[in-house]
Amino acid sequence: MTLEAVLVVAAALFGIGLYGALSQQSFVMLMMGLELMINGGILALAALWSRSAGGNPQGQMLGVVFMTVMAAEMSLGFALITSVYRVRRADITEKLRRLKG
Amino acid sequence: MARAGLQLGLKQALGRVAAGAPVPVFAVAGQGAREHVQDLRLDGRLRLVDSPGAAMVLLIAGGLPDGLAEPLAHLHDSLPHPRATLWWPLGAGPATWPQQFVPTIETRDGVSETLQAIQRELLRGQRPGEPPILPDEDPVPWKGVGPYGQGGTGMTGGTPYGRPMAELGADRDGLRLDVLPLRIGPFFPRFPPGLTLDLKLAGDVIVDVAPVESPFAGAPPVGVCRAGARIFVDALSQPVPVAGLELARAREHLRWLADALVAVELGSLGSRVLRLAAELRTSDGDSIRTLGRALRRTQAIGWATNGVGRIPAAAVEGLGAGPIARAAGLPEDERTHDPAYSGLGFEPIVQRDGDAAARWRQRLGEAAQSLELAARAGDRRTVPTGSVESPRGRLDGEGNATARFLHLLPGVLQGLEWGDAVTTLVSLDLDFEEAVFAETARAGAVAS
Amino acid sequence: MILLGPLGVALAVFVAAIGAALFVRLSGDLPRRPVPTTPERTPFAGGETPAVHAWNRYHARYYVMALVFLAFDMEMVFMYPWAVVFVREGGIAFVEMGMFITVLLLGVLYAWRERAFNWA
Amino acid sequence: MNGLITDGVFWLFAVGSVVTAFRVFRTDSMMRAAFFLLASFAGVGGILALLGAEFLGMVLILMMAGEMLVMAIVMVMFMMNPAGLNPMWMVHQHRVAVVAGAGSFLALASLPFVVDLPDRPAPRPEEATAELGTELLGGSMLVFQTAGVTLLSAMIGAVVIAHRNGRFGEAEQGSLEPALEPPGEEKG
Amino acid sequence: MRDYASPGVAIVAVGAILVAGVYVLAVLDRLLGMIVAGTSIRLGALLAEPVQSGALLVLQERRTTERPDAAGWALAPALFGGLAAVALAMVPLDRDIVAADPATGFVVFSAAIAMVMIAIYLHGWSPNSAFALHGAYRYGAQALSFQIPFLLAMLATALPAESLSIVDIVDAQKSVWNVVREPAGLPLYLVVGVAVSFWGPLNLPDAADLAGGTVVEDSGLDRLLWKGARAAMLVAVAAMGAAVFLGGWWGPWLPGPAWVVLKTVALLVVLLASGHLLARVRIEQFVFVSWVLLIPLALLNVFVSGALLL
Repeated sequence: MTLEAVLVVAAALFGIGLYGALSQQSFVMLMMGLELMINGGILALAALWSRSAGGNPQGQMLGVVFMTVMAAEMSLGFALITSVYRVRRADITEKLRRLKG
Repeated sequence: MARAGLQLGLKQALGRVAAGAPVPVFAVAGQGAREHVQDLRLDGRLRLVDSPGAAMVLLIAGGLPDGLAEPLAHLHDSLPHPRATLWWPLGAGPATWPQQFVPTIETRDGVSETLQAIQRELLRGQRPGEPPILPDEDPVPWKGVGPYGQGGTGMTGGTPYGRPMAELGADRDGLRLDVLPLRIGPFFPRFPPGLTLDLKLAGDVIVDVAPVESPFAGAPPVGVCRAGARIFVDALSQPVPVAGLELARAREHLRWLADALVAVELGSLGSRVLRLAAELRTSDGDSIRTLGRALRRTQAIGWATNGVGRIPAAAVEGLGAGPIARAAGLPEDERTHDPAYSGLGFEPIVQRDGDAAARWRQRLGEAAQSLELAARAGDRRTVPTGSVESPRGRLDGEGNATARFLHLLPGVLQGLEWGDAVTTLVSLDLDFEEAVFAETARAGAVAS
Repeated sequence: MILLGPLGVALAVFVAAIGAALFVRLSGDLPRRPVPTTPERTPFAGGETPAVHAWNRYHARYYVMALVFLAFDMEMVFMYPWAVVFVREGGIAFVEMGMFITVLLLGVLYAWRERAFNWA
Repeated sequence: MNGLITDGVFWLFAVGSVVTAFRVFRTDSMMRAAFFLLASFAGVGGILALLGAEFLGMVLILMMAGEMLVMAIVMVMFMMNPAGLNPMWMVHQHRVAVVAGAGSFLALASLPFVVDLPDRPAPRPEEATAELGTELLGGSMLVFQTAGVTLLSAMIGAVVIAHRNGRFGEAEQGSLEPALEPPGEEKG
Repeated sequence: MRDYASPGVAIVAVGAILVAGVYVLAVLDRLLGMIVAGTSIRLGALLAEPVQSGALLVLQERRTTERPDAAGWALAPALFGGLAAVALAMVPLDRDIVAADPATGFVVFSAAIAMVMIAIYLHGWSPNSAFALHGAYRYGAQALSFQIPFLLAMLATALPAESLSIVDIVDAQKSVWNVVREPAGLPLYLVVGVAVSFWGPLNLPDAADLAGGTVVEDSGLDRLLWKGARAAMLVAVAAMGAAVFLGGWWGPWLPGPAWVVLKTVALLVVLLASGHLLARVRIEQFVFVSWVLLIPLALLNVFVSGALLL
């Protein structure tokens, strides 16, 4: 379990997340992509904290902040999805664009 | 070979152990069977279960009209293998469902023993489990249709795997999400026998509800009148002892309570109530009052029922809805018109709130009051006037309180969460059997 | 297993329990049985057959509460390490966490006022 | 030997995490998608614990269990055909997305081999939780309090945006929008 | 480095305790039910019944529905059981008798409790049956409401120990048990403990008004595993309560493990009795009370017990 190996895994998670966030039409699936990107970020952060930053507690702190950001993002994201669905009955991005234009 | 032998040996050993287990029974109560099925709960040799998946034996008690044959066949086929069926006629006529599945027996004590014997034989392989009754047909042919042969078209269309998907519908929350159409009954364990509801659910909230006409209603009786209701039906046409009538009323209320307690997860307390009902004496008024206090402590009259299913007095005025009306504050009671009661100083008890808790309190109060009346009644007899106050309200040749109340049900249940809806429904104490026999009694009176 | 330590043991217990349960379930299917017929596979609705699939866009009436939960639950992440150093750090820990929680409770208070904890 | 087992467990988590992450976008059922994502998070949580960030790993699993349940609930609410009874394929600009995903993976994965990362392992992972606590109350106090305010605004924002103030009355009063005319006495 | 047993020993020990615990729970529950019902108690039948009913379920075939999520259906009871096993593995029988005592044992236990909601949601979702689905969503509401009070009620016990390890938490109770230090802690923990394994008044997902809820379509081994896992979870909750609130192995005269068992059984009796003595709570009410009453109360408990420590 080398540092490089962990970072490659983190990169893979980030890449899949990016793919999902760009390709998915549905809002909720799009958010799953974002979550996965943050997931990869947390992993990379922890790997660097453990192997390269000498266990600096700020590294962990940053991990906690990532999680907080994720929670806030999800909370607001879902609220927006609900609101958009309520007002425009749109559940995929294209519908929203069409309604706007 | 050795492995097969080991498997067989293990199976036999387990079978010997399991043979002594309480028999899991899914019981269907037809006409004349409600009390009998209820009393099975007191028998340690059996366990009444709520879904066919949990059962080993399907017990059909009393008479069931033809209209129930198909749901019954579905129910039968839902039991896991190995399964068996037992018909307990209780004086009912011949059954309309496939006879080969249904050995019959008569007496009360025989039931548990027969059920145990059936279980033993099933587990030891001496008796083959019953094959399905219904043919292996899909509700809609779907195999091979659609892009993956799953039977659907597009993303939401078609009948994937034999059924369509639910469709969008309006909702009070402004979110247009799916509305699930669902028909529940007639053997749903929390519903009174014979009740089937056509529901539309958005999430767990009832958007729309319509009672399906009961297979009991409008058909001639297919069994004998159940013991608890008989005296009230008799009182329509002939004088009956007030003491006996009131004792029967208290007993009916307690039997209702035993069922209602199961619905709020207090089954063990329900068994205690059931035993009290079976051995009820006119001197048991204190036991009922103690019970009332216990129910308040357990919060059965409390957080489980407070404010649930409120029915305003105006909605039920003049319906003769008995305890439902009195729980809402209407002093409607047929007994006030009966000269036999006026000498007893009878005053109807009433509550104010009209919610499920009020109905629970109302029935407990009435049970205690009935015992007092029975103690004071001596050998007074009722005067038949063509209508009787049954434990559910006014009973006459036209029908009973349930029949008259049924059209209000949608208004009462709409907008309730499913659990609250069941609590409400249970607190109403609907009964489709009473009316059938009341009509027969009237027909008999006209004929003679 | 030295490096994995107690968490490794917990993982082993977890995997073993899941494995055992799945094994028991699978071994119960070992004797070949006839395929159940369609009526035998009907979901239970009291004897009637369902008209549509039960899976639907389920209107979870508590979705606003769920969103409040998402944010409020995060407070636990901060409270765990806080609890460990609480006695060491003393008053400052008390005050800081007190501020943090008070701020979050304002959110709960607001959600209560907006009836977010009632069925939509 | 010990290193071997640790490596084995790591690769198990790593492969599991990546495969489930990929499956999120390759399953028809929304419920499965949400729980695949949870599995991916749980795998990462396991790797975090292996790296010595035990607290962070476990807390990630703890938090994600709740978040993914909410995710599943919301997905089932707002996705048509949530159980994937019919095949689901709702993507756009697919080729671009694949290229971007693969490209970002290659770029990021090559970074540790290109950049020379210092080799300074964490000295006392068992003290990590306490260190985090001290950091929280000391050096990162402002971050901590800011997180509180952020969460508060997220909560209030979510309630404001998602909630519909009972325009049609309370939950316990009828579930249909009221009729235009006042309701009759008793309608069937 | 923290204490732990070798994996083989831990698996066997936790498995044995789990099975024994489930059996004791089944007997106790039945006994309490008989006392409340007022039935005469025959000891032989009482002791044999759980085994007999278990054997019966083993011999019954599994049911399936028209188009279930078969993998989810298989996984849910196994996951639930696995989580109960992990939760139980965190409970020390004595200072040096523990299956695993990670430095974050407390968080591991909480994570197991949090994952339970996934197992139950999965179990209710999988059969594609209306009653099961409603059960799943009810537990969703229930779980999202009790999660925070549960974690907070337990968290207060970590303050005096200055550690998230369960052994340390028990160790810190040598002079005063946590039940005395934070009086609101144990009642809160028991309320949410009942909710976690959905027993009695908080049996909302598998409720009688849903004809069994998430378990409605299960038969045979499915049903056995599900009921077993649920009972195991209740045992784990009681055992953890005994450890973090009632001082675990601390106590006069008897050896440590005996105390742990005694305290666990005592808590089990309280938890099980609630099932026979309290009516089912309405879900909407539970959500409301959890957020408006239990969470502030749990926070108050944390801060008051913290203030007393300073």
